[in-house]
Amino acid sequence: MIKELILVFVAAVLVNNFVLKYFLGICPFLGVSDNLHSAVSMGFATTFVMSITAPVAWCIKHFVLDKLGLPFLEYVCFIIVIASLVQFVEMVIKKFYPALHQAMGIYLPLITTNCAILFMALQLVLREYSLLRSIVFGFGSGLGFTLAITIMAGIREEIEFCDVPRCLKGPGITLIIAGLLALIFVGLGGLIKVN
Amino acid sequence: MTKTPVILKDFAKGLWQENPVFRLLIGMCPTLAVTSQAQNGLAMGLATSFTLIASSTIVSIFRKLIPKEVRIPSYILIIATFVTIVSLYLQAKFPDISKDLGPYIPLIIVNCLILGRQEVFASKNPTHRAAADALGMGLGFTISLVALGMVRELLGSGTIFSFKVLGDGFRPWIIMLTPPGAFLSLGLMLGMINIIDRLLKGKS
Amino acid sequence: MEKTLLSMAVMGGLAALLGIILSAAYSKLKVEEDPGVEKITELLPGVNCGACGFASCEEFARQLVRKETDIEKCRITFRNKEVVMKIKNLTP
Amino acid sequence: MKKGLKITLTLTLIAVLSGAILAEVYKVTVEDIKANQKKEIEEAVFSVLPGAKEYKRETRGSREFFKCFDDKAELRGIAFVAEGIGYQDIIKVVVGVDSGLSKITGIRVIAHNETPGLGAKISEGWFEEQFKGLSAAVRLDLVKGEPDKKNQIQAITGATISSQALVDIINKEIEDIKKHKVGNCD
Repeated sequence: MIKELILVFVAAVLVNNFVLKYFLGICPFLGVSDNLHSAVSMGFATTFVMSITAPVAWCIKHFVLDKLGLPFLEYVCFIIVIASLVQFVEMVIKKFYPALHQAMGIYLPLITTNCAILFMALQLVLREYSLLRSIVFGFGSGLGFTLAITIMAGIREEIEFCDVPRCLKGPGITLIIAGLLALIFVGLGGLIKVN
Repeated sequence: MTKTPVILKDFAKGLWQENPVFRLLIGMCPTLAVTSQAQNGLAMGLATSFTLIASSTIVSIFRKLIPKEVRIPSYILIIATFVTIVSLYLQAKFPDISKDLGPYIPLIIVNCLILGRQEVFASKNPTHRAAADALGMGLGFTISLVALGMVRELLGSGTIFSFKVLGDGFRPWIIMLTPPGAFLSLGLMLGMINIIDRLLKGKS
Repeated sequence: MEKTLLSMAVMGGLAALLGIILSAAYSKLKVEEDPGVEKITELLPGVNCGACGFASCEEFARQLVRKETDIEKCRITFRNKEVVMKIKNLTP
Repeated sequence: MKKGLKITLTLTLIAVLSGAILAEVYKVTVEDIKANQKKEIEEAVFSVLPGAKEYKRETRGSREFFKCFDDKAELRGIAFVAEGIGYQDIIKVVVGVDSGLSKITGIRVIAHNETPGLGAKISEGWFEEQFKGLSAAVRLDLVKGEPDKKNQIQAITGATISSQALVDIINKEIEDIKKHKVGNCD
C-alpha cells in the first residue's frame, strides 16, 4: 500500500506535472516566476491549499453527490464550497494568527481562480481515488507545481541579464523557456506506470 | 469623424487592443491545452464565449442586488451553472468533441478571463455594454484559439480542420501536438503579434 | 420533478450554510485594514488570479502602497485607463 | 445584521435557481448522453465480433462482459473492456473472443492518451489486425522483429512501451475472464 502511495506521489510531482503537462496554473506561473522568494512561497501555499482541498472534494463527492445521485451538480458544488471555504479560512487566519497570515495566509485566496486546484479536485472524482490517495495526490501535484515554478523563477532571474529580443520580453521568453522545461519533463514520461 | 458609438468601441477592443490571449495574457490554460487541433480550439472558444456572454449579461442585470462581500462566490456560481449547461449539451449533442476537450471544459469556470470581465466590466456597466464587451472578448478569444490551433495542427499533423493540406511528403512535427510544442508556438506567436503591433503603431 | 426539488434543496442548503458562515465571519472577524490599501483593493478586480505575482489582489494592493510593484503587472486592469489613473493618484 | 441576511439570501437564491436550471437541463440531456455511451460500446463490441447483431451485458462477480448473439440468436462470442496503464495514461481496449474462449476475434482501442504519432499508433487498424485470430489459450508476447510463432505481435517502432502495455493489458484481462469461468460453462 505504501509503495503504491509513493508511486502516486512521485508520479504527481515528476511525471504528470501539473504545469508542464496539464497546463494548469499558467497565470501564476507566468506572473509570479520572476523572483525566487515569492515563487517558493506561492508554490508551498498552493501545495497547502491543494492538500486541504483534496479531502474536502472527496467528501463532497462521496457523501453528497453519489448518495443523492446528482452528478450534474459536481462543478457547482465543488466551486461554491471551495470559494466560500477559502474566504472563511483566510479571514480566520487573518484575525487570529496575523504572523501565519503574513507568511501563508495571503496566498489562500489563490484557490478560487487557480485552475490547478479545481482540476485536481475533479481528477479525484474521475479516477475514484481513495481518501488517503487523494491527499497524497493533492500534495504531490502541489509540489509538482512548486518545482516547476521554482525552476522557472531561477531561470528568469538569470534572463534579466541577457538581451532578449524586444518582442519576446516578458511573457514571450517565459513561454519559450517553459516549452524547453516541458521537453525535459516529457523525457521523464515513462518513469512510473501508475494510474 | 463621427463619434463611434460606445458599444462598437466596447466590442472592438476585445478583438485587438485588449485581445485576451495575446494582449492581456489571461485564460492561458485552455489556450495551451486544447489547441492541438483547430476544431477543438474552435469548440473551446465558442464554449467560453457562450459562458462569458451569458454570465456577463446576468451579472450586469443583477449588478445592484449582489452585495459587495459575496460578489466573487456569486459570480463563480453563475459561471459554473452556465459551464455545466455547456458541458451537458456537448456530451449530449457532440460526444466526440466533449471527449476531446474532456477535463478542460470545467476549467472554463476558473478561467481568469471570464471572472475578470465580470468584475472589471459586467458588474459596473449597463447590460447592453456588458454584452457587447463579452461578445468582443469571446470572439477575440475564439479567433486566437483557432489561429493557434491551426498553426499547431498544420505543423503537427499536416492538416487544417482535418483536411489534408500539406502533401504526403511532409513529415509532421509531432512535437507540436505535445506540451512543449504548445508552449513554444504560443511564445513565438506572442513575439510575432508584438512585432505586428509595433509595425501598426509605427505606421499610424 | 423529484430530482429537481432534491437538487434545489441541496444547493439551497449548501449556499445558506455558507452564506451564514461568511456573513458571521464578516461581522465578527473584521480586521482594521489600512484604508489606503482597502481603497485600492476596491478598484482591483478581486479575482486573485495570481498573474501579478501575488496570490491575492489585497496583497497586490499592499505592495502597490509600499511601491514595491506596479499596476502594469495586473493583467486584467492594466488596460483600463480610469482605474489605472485612480490608483496612480491614490499612491502618491 | 441586515447585511448578513442579504448575503445569505443572495447566495441561497442564486444557488436554488442554479440547482433548478441544472436539474431541468440534465433531465433533457440525460437520454442523449446514455444513448451516446450505449452507441459507443455497441460500435466497439460489434467491430471486434464480426457477425454479432445484439449484445447482452452480464456480470459475474466483479467481472462485466457482453455476450454477443448473431441474427440466429446463437452465441457468437464474448466481448469485454480491458483497461490498464500505457506509456502516459490509461488505455481502454475492447477485446472479442469466440464462445469457446479459444481464439481472439479482434480488438479495438477505444480510449488512450499515448504520444501522438508514436504510441497513438496502437489504435491504428494495421496494429489491431495482428491480434485477430491469435489463440487466446496461450499468453501473447511482443517481438521487435518479424512475428513467426502463432501468438507473437510485432511492436510499433519507437513505441515499445505502449505496444507492450497493450499486450500486457489484454493478457491480464483474458486471464481474469478465464478465472471467472465465463463463456464455456453457461
